[in-house]
Amino acid sequence: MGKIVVEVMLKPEILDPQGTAVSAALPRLGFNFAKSVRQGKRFEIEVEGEPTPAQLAEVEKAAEKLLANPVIETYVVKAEK
Amino acid sequence: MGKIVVEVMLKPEILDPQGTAVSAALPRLGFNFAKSVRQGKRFEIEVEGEPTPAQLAEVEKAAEKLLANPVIETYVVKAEK
Amino acid sequence: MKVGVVTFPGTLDDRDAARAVGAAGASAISLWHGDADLKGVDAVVLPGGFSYGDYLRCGAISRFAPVMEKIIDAANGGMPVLGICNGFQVLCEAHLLPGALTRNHALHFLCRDQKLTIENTSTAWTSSFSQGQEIVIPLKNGEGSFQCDDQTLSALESEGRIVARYLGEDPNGSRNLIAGITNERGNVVGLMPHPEHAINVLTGPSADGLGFFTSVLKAMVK
Amino acid sequence: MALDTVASAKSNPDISQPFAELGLKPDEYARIKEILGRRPTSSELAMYSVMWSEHCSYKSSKVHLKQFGDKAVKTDALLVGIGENAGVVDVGQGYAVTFKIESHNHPSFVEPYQGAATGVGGIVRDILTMGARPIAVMDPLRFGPADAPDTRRVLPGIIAGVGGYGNCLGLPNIGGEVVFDETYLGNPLVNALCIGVMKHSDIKLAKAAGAGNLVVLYGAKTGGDGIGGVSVLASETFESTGPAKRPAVQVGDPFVEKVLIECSLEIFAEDLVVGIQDLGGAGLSCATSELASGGSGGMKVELDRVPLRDATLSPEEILMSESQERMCAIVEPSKINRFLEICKKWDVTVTVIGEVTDGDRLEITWHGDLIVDVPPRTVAHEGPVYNRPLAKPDYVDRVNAEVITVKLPESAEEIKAAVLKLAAAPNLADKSWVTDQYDRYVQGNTIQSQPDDSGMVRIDEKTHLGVAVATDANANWSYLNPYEGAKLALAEAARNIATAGAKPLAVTNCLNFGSPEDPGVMWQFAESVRGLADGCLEMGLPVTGGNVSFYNQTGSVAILPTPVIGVLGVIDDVRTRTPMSFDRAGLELYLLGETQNDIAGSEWAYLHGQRGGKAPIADLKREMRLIDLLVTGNKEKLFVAAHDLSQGGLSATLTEMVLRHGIGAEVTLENVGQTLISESPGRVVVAIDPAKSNALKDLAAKENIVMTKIGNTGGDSLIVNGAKIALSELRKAHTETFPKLFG
Ligand SMILES: Nc1ncnc2c1ncn2[C@@H]1O[C@H](COP(=O)(O)OP(=O)(O)O)[C@@H](O)[C@H]1O
Ligand SMILES: [Mg+2]
Repeated sequence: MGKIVVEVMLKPEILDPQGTAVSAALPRLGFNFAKSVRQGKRFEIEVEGEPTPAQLAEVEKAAEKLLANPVIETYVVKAEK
Repeated sequence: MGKIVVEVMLKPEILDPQGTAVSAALPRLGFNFAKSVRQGKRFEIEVEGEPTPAQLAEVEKAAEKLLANPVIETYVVKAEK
Repeated sequence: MKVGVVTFPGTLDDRDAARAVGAAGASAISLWHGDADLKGVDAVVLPGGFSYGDYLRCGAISRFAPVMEKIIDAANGGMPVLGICNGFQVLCEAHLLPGALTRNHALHFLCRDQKLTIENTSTAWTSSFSQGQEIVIPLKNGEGSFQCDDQTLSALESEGRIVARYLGEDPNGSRNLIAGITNERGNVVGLMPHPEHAINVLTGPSADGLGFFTSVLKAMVK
Repeated sequence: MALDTVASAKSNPDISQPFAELGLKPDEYARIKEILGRRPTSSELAMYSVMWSEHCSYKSSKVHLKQFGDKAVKTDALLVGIGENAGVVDVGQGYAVTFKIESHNHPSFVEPYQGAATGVGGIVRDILTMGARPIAVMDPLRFGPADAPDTRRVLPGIIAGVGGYGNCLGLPNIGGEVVFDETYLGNPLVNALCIGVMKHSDIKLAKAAGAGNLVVLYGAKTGGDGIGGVSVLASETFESTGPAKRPAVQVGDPFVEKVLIECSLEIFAEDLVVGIQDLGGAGLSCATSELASGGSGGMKVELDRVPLRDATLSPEEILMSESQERMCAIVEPSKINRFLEICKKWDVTVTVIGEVTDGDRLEITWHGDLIVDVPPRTVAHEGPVYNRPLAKPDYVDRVNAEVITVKLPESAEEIKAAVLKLAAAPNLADKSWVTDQYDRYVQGNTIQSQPDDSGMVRIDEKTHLGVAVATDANANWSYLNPYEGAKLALAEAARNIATAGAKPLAVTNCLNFGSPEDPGVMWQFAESVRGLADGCLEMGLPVTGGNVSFYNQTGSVAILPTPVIGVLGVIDDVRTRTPMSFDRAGLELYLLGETQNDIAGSEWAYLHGQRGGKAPIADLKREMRLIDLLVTGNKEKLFVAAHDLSQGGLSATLTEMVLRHGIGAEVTLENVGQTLISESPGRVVVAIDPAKSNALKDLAAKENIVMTKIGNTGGDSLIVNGAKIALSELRKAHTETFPKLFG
């Protein structure tokens, strides 16, 4: 069984309230490593067999149409392992 | 500037209504590639300079303490690029 | 009798909780998240809302507020603590209660008048009810689905730590229709529905919610 | 691009500037040059272009909206009138209430969730700006056909957005509308209303007075949100704007807004501001120019001090940014420390960006260079005014002449089928799928919300004083006759307040129309405004504010004229309100008001594909007598329940009443088809204890309102002239529609 991953992040110019909240919380807990944090979504899609290029192209389409909102988000599609 | 990524997913035994909803929506849009879908979170953390092992260890701690809830979630920390 | 009501940034139901405390005959003392000071209260309510916007996970950020350290200590010492909705989520994140609250199975925020049965009347917050009593109080949340592993679930069930269960159609996908649970000692209770919005029939679906607040008064007198 | 300063505008006067791309007409650009005596700098051009856009300047509507002032009744209840962020009315006991509706239509089509969410956020800040604590919201919405694929994209997102933002602010949602029509398919309407309450002495105004006072920006940091959104999104149809021109969507952060509300209320409570303005459309351009213009005119701002989310923003972009959750206050220097302290307590970003001067210019610098030097009134209040051509469109006489031929139910089977069909029609079906996503309990003061005729909140827990608000629009009638349509919507909203026993007090509105450049649309608009102004004069109600949304059209097809009218009323004791339904058997049901052959524009005609004929003519004198009857009857405790008749007529009203508490009714109607289906205005069904029937008769006679006994309550069915519909079957029809459509 194969896995395709879609990572969806807000475009850099779009406000990310969740990322901002996390970035503000980290130093309060004594973590000072972060210059900024952005929070996005990760979809793990299980497919039959090894992901094929055709499948990846389909996932790309699904990402554009359903998994991401291209008005405010960008996405990356990857075959995993 | 470097980037550390934390991927957080619900444990397999925990109900994932978002993933389930995506899985159900895909075939309605004519996409039939997915055997199952799980939805999780992706944090992109910007750090000063290339991520160091010490930094990664700190992020690991932050993931355990804040970014993920180990009761229901698992996480992976990665340096990006 | 002084009952503390905590305000985090983004807390919404603090005034309602204070009103309910007052209606039950105690005085409500407001506690600020940033002050590690319980002001000598006898019990604490963590009210509903969207503390820190519910960003990251509900309750995940509030759980680290200075006031929470004191509350965790006090709860471990036996002080009655009630977490309602977001407060329940905070208690789980703080590990005062087991499990976690996740996205409603239908993915929508759901606000409705909810029927419950009270299944444990020996906690600090439920002694005014009778075993098996059916009540109606508002349920309103987006992440109210109680989840935990099988082992925790069977412990909760066998130890009688399910405080309240949803009646009728499953509102959110909670395991075993759990609406509220307690810790082993019975002083800490987490409840997804909102008793503070049901203290009279003018502004709520019933006055059933008042029982939670009168219970704690009895517990403190003891 | 090099910084364009006032100095370079003088030394380099002839460069060509992109005024047309920014939505300015050549003569508007010429006027800016005339005002300044030179070409504008690029920052000045940015400011003028957003502030002179239709959305901000009301350039096409101003000449008509004037009537709300000219025709207004003089009333002491009006504490702040049109022109401020929101009007304020006196509701007694020292309380003042402010309420207003705004539209966020176009952004909600582009990004339904964020568009609707930021719509709620914007109107809440307007209310907060007046010095009030926001206490409730409402959301009148319009969508394309319920079963259209794009409605399935747009509606769930908009509902989730309204809920997501309002719930997180802790504002109970106490009402709204969900209406479907083809014309809204590419132009959904998202109108949002907010109500706020304060003591009289707490009212705040948008004015920058007192030289030396500080200009303070607080709230969220400024990013590239919705740059040009005001001028581009709100002022042009999508047809003329390709994707390249589509600006960044604004994303709201309700958590920041919630904190901003609490922080601001604490600041107000300590009386730390001289003037205050929210940042909405046109962002800092609007806030600085309006504050300066509202005061004596002089203000200096150091724009480089504005905290940024995106360090690469240019001064022009900072001036135009529509980042949400920001406020601008004028603070005396002696109070600034306390102001900063409160912001710190709430973890709110705050920056002093300038000061009030004793001059009459708004001067903005960027790292020391002067980039804006303008008379603020010319930006904020003296924009262009158009008296646009208007002409009655051809369709009006044509559709008015159509005769409605739709068959009305007669037999028992037909009656049953009609009641069920109406109960299940998307426009009339149970809206719980929507309202269950909204918190109606928070704050603990909600007395009425969906499915009541109006929303009602308690504003004083000790005295039980409360206010009720209803919004209404009947676009079908406005299409047939915009003048009467506006009056009828006003009457309906007022009636929806009165059924509960509250007395109507003030009016707000949101006027949603197509392109003002179309003379036919302009005529619809002018007629609607004239109708509303005349109606308010006749009913003695002041218009306290509102909003205009133009360019709601796809290609050459405009939306139905949709003037959404909000009416606010007062009730002295919320505990005595009349509920919308009965909870017991053995009561008598009366229909108050007369039923005429008003099938034109009705839901029944719409369901049968007919939208011609003539709209009813509003009889506001009679409406006022009916309102009197309802308010007096409530005081005298005559009613167990009272429910308004509107879309879907008596059929819809009875359906809603019997399903509310699961108590049936049996009614017998003369001329049953028409009585059940017609949508004649000015009607209400009341349920009373039989012992009160004489008192009701006397009251109705005194108010000269026709009253007809139609039946009794009880049983587990709705029985109409022998046609028996089990409540279970009726409930199924009524509640199934939305979950089936939207999941
Ligand atoms: N349809 C209308 N009826 C009455 N007043 C209106 C209408 N449209 C706009 N106004 C008033 O014009 C003023 C300016 O409106 P607007 O620019 O929308 O204010 P803001 O920017 O504060 O939302 C406000 O006082 C508003 O109430
Ligand atoms: Mg405003």
